[in-house]
Amino acid sequence: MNFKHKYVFLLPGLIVLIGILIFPVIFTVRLSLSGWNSFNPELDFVGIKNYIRLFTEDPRFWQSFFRLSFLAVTTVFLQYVIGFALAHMVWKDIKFKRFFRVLFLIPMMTTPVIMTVIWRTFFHESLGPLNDFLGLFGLQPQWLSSPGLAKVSIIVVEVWQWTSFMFLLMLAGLLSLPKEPFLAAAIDGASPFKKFIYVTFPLMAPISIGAIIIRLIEASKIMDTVFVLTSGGPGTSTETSSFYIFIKGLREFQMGYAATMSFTYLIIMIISLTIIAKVLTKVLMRE
Amino acid sequence: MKLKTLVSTLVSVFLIGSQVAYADKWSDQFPHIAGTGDVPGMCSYEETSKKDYSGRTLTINTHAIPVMGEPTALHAEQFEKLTGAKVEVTHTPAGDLYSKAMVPFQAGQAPYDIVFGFSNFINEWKRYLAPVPQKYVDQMDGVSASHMAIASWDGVMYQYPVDGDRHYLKYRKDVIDNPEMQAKYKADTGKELRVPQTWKEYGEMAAYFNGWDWDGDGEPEYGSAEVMKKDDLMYAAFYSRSAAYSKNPSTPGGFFFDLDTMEPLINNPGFVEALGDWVEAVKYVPPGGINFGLGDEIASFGGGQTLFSFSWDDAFVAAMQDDSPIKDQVGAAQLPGADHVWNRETNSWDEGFNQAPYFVWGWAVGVAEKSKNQDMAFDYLCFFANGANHQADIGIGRFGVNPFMEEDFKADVWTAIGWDKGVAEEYVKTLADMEDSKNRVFPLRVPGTFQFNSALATGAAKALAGQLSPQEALDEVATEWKAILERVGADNVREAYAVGVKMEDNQL
Amino acid sequence: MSLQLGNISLKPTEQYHLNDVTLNFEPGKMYTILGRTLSGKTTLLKTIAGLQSPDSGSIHFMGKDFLSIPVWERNVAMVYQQFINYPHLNVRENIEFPLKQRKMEPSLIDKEVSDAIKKVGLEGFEVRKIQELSGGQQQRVALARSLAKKAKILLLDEPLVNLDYKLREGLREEFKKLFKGEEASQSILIYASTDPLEAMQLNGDIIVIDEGKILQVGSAKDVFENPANAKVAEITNDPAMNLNNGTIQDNKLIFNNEIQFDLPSNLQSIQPGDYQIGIRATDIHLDENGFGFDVDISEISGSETFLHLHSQNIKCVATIEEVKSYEVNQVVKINFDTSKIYLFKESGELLHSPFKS
Amino acid sequence: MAKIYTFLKYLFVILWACFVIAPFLWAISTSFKDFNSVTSGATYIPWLQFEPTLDGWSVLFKPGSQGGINIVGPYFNSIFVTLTASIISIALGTLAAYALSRYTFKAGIVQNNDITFFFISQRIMPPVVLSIPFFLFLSTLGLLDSLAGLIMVYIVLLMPIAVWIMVDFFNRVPKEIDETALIDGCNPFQAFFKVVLPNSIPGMIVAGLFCIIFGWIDFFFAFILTFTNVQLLPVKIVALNSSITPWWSLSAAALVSVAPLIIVAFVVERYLSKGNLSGALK
Repeated sequence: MNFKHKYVFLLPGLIVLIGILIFPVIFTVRLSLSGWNSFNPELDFVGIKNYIRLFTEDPRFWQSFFRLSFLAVTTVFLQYVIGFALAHMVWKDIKFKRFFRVLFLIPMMTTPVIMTVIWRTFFHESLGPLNDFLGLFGLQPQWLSSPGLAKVSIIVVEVWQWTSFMFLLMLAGLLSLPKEPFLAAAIDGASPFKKFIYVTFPLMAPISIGAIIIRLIEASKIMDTVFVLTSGGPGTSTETSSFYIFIKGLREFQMGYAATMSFTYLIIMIISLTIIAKVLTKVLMRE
Repeated sequence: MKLKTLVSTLVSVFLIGSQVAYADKWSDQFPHIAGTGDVPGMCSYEETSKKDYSGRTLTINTHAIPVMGEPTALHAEQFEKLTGAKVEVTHTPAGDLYSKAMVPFQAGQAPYDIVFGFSNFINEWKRYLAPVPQKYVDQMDGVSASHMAIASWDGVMYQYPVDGDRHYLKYRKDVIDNPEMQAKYKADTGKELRVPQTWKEYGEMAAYFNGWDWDGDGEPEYGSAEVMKKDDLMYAAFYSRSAAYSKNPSTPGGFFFDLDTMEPLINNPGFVEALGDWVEAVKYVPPGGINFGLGDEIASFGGGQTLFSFSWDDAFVAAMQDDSPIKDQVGAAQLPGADHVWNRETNSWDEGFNQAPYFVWGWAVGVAEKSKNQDMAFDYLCFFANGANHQADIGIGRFGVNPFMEEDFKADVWTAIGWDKGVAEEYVKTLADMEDSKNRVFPLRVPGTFQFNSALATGAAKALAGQLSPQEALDEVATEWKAILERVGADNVREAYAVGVKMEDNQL
Repeated sequence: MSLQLGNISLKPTEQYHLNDVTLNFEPGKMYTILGRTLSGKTTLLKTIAGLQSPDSGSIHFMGKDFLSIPVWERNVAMVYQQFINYPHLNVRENIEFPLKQRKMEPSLIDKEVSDAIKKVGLEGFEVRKIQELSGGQQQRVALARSLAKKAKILLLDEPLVNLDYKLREGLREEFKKLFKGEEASQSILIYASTDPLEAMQLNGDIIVIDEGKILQVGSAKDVFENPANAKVAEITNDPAMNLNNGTIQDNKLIFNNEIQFDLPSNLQSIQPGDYQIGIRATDIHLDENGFGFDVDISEISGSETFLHLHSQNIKCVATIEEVKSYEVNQVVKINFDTSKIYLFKESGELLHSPFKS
Repeated sequence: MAKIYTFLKYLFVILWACFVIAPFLWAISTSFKDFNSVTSGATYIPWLQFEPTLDGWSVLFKPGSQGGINIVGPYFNSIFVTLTASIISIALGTLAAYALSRYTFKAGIVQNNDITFFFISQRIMPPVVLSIPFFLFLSTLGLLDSLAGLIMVYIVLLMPIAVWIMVDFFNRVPKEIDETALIDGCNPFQAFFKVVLPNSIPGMIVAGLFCIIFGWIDFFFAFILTFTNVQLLPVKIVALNSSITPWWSLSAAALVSVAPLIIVAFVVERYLSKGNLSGALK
């Protein structure tokens, strides 16, 4: 089908979106070419000075970026595996099916910035329940005060919050799978494991890709968790790109430079996400 | 519930008296000032009630509930009752006060008539703030000299004095003044157990009293609670620990920078040794202490978990609340000193005891220059700080309103609200001594203050986390500071820093 | 009144969907477009309906330029092979939908709808939800909707394939009746199918299409007896006509050194040479003293059995009039009814048909 | 073999359930504590281990002058903004998604997938980046600190989600249905509104739920773009985070803020079980 009417469908949304975004985006780019900071809040023109600074003098940004990549990939991977597993488990016959389903959905409905405060008290090394419990086994892990475990804590919170998102998508996917292939497999007397590998998984590949991409997009903005849980510490060991940008922008008010970082970051993200999408499609769609 | 208990204490303490002494229509109407009744003055309840702002709205951005946030809202409500104005108050976490006001400022907006913040914002904010009109300045006779200076920039007052802050030491009297403990300590270490005179002593004692149950509550106690979390206040803790090592009365002309060369001093041996002490301190803070923010510190010390703590008054006053587990067991003293202080001119240590109180300024409040309600705004602030309110506020720990009026440095103000006499006297003495000190350190208040402090916090945090050695960490900070100087413009910074140095060198 | 397609071409990608199609449809007649899947049947129908616009060519209906009229004003009707109805409407609402759309007045609508429902035999199901109907019934609803419209052009895209055998037979009979009805007499009926048998049974004009090209147009009989070329012969037979290379020389028809026949009388006139030799599966029968062939597959369909056979380079399928299963590689003796042999040139075009006199 | 699997299955599901529920239980217990019972180490059971108090909860409903944050107003603001933005996003998103799923667009190298990605990519930008531009943008429109302004911004946040889900959904609705509608005399608009839309309710419900969730949990923009007139729940709650972090009232607030979304969770689950959603996500 191909009628002129198609534009009437597409354009309202597109125009609204562009209309609202065009200014901010252009402004960001312009800002990134200015020296706007707390002392000199003006759109002067400093050329690509900021970009040079970013690429030559600021390892902290790149460290934060790799830290982000690590966190994003790890959390999303865990969310996918666990979410898929859970969905598969409450998919068919299990007692209290509905109870579990509702329960597993709830975490994604909590406001990260608030829930993380709760988590912070949960991880609190002398007043929190976690170490109180682990204390029974003589353990006192430094959840927030050792560089390694601080990352773990962040991963735990992220996984807690967003596995439910994966869970929802995966469960919905499973529930809408056609019956036939499973009958066929059953007739061939395939083991549950084989059934999963050769029937379920391939059928779930498309939705898996979609879900993973969306989660990667969201995870790449990970910020509230870090902010509340560790403020990027100890040291800089949990600082992620967006948190670093946040510090430069809204704490130190180096707006020009923050814009530079954001813009660069945006480009990198778009490119890498596109690549990831392609790769995933290749890998998961092989079957 | 604190408010109830407190009010009831106030009432119980003053009721009898108040019938006679303070029975005035205002204290009946406003239980908050039951203690004193209205106190005559330009902005007393009496005077304020004569004003009529009905039909107008005053907008205020203040700190989160309760610290500063609660008194702001409370006085706003009273102000509404008295003048008929409508006062809209929003509460913002400490870390965001700066940006919350700065974003609109830079966009040429004034969504808030009144903005609360830290007084070291003054340099960046002053361009957007209206100077305090002379008539208000004239009636501030009670405000201590240093806080008059603090509120002003080169003689012009931009910030209305509502609070006074400084860092000082808090310790557990039930340990330090306890003969048994002193004997035990002497026996085990061969040293005197006393209020620590130097950071080294502080460290030794904290280490000694770390990780065992010395108050018999079944839980282990620890040495010290400090702000080590890399947030917006960590720098203050570090400067407190550095002052004695690097603030040399014989070398005026700058603590953070050499005013002549604008060379950062942050990595000189004085600071490095202080950071070294601090890295040691990680061994004697409670579990997770390396990630403590101010709130955690107050909770930890206030909860009786540690022997020492040093920061703002809030912790101390909170620990003296009626429902505090360690009421009357806390002592106040000036920050510890050092046995030697770095001399940047001779490039060597000057041996001998040195002490330098750190006036990290807390709450400050200004009126937006673009505000259409400046008259109302200043009347509100004046009312906020009037005698009656001030008296009532400083007694409530969670309010975070701390002494800055001469009269606050009298012990009876505090015994009046049920403090132990000894504690009260020690407390006011500490404050008074700091006022009188001639070797004070004032925080940085220059263009890019946030960048400098943030860079420092990042470096120090790396050292505390063991990522870098103190020297490496501070060298990194120094390099970063140079970069910032370049970006912001060394001359801009010098010009602003000169003002602070004048105060440090007692020329203001 | 007629519908003329002139040199219609549609070439979205490399290969054609429609390749220079020129056709002429007369009202009151039924046309069967016969072709394999993906041969362009559906595209052709959608082009006529107006869902697809061709890259080039013209469509005229009743003299008007049809291409300039958008689909929703063309007043055609179409039934898909998937049972397409409006899931949110019940049976009656489904059928009256197009009429309401055309602002027909209510009284008339009711009449038309009831008629349609009667015709397709869905009385009593008026208020059922679509999901509550069997496939056959769903397709009847779709059918009723297109009938009620009284469209001048009725397009049926393999409407029966997704139904089981029995239903298919039944419905097909009804189709024929339905479209014999007088109202149909002014409308053009175009029926797309992959099934030669169906095409024959419907017994309208047959349009053989392959790879977007029209290969032959003619009556069922004509196309069946005289396929224009080998392709047509394959498409119009199920199982497809057996085609093997053979040679005619000195009065022999030679498949290979083993399988040779004396040239049947009706082929005497043919020049010696190499040809494609076609013979229908039904013209091959078991014969004790015939040639030995190995069985590749044997499949039972209804009352018949299809034997897929080979002997050296010769492959063929035979239809056996009995239900019997054969072992793979089992040797069967068969013979060819040589009088039913077709000859095609190397190029594929028909040289000789047994029905030509 | 099967037995072991079942056992592991239950084990894992139950363990995860505990993990999910733990912070809530902790929050519930904490919400009844006060400064002293918090600072005296981790405790769980009221009366037994600590003296429960309602301070944490009462703070949420008292005015600031009594040391409270009155969340009632913000609560309704949040609901209003979230719902309005969600509805608009769904409306526009659904239309766009339909176009992208049914029609082919081509402008130079730009094709449907690119347009779809453009929509979704709006979520890549870290909020902090957009805050200042949005601030200036809204201030020039005079929409700062207004519900309208927030709604505009939220549309940018939510429409991508709507588009993403609806494109997937429409790709699974047989296009023959639309074609039949066209053949039956509907122009493309009528075809969409009379036929496609009524059959897209499940998809739109999912999209709606997602929008509501992502709108409800936003903190950053609400924080930057509002001052006194408009206060949203998360911002109000975070304002509890004073120099002394009041675990008790924060816990209470957290629980209060989750409450309405738990209903959403039940709705989602019901649709899942009915299978309505299944077609819609995937």
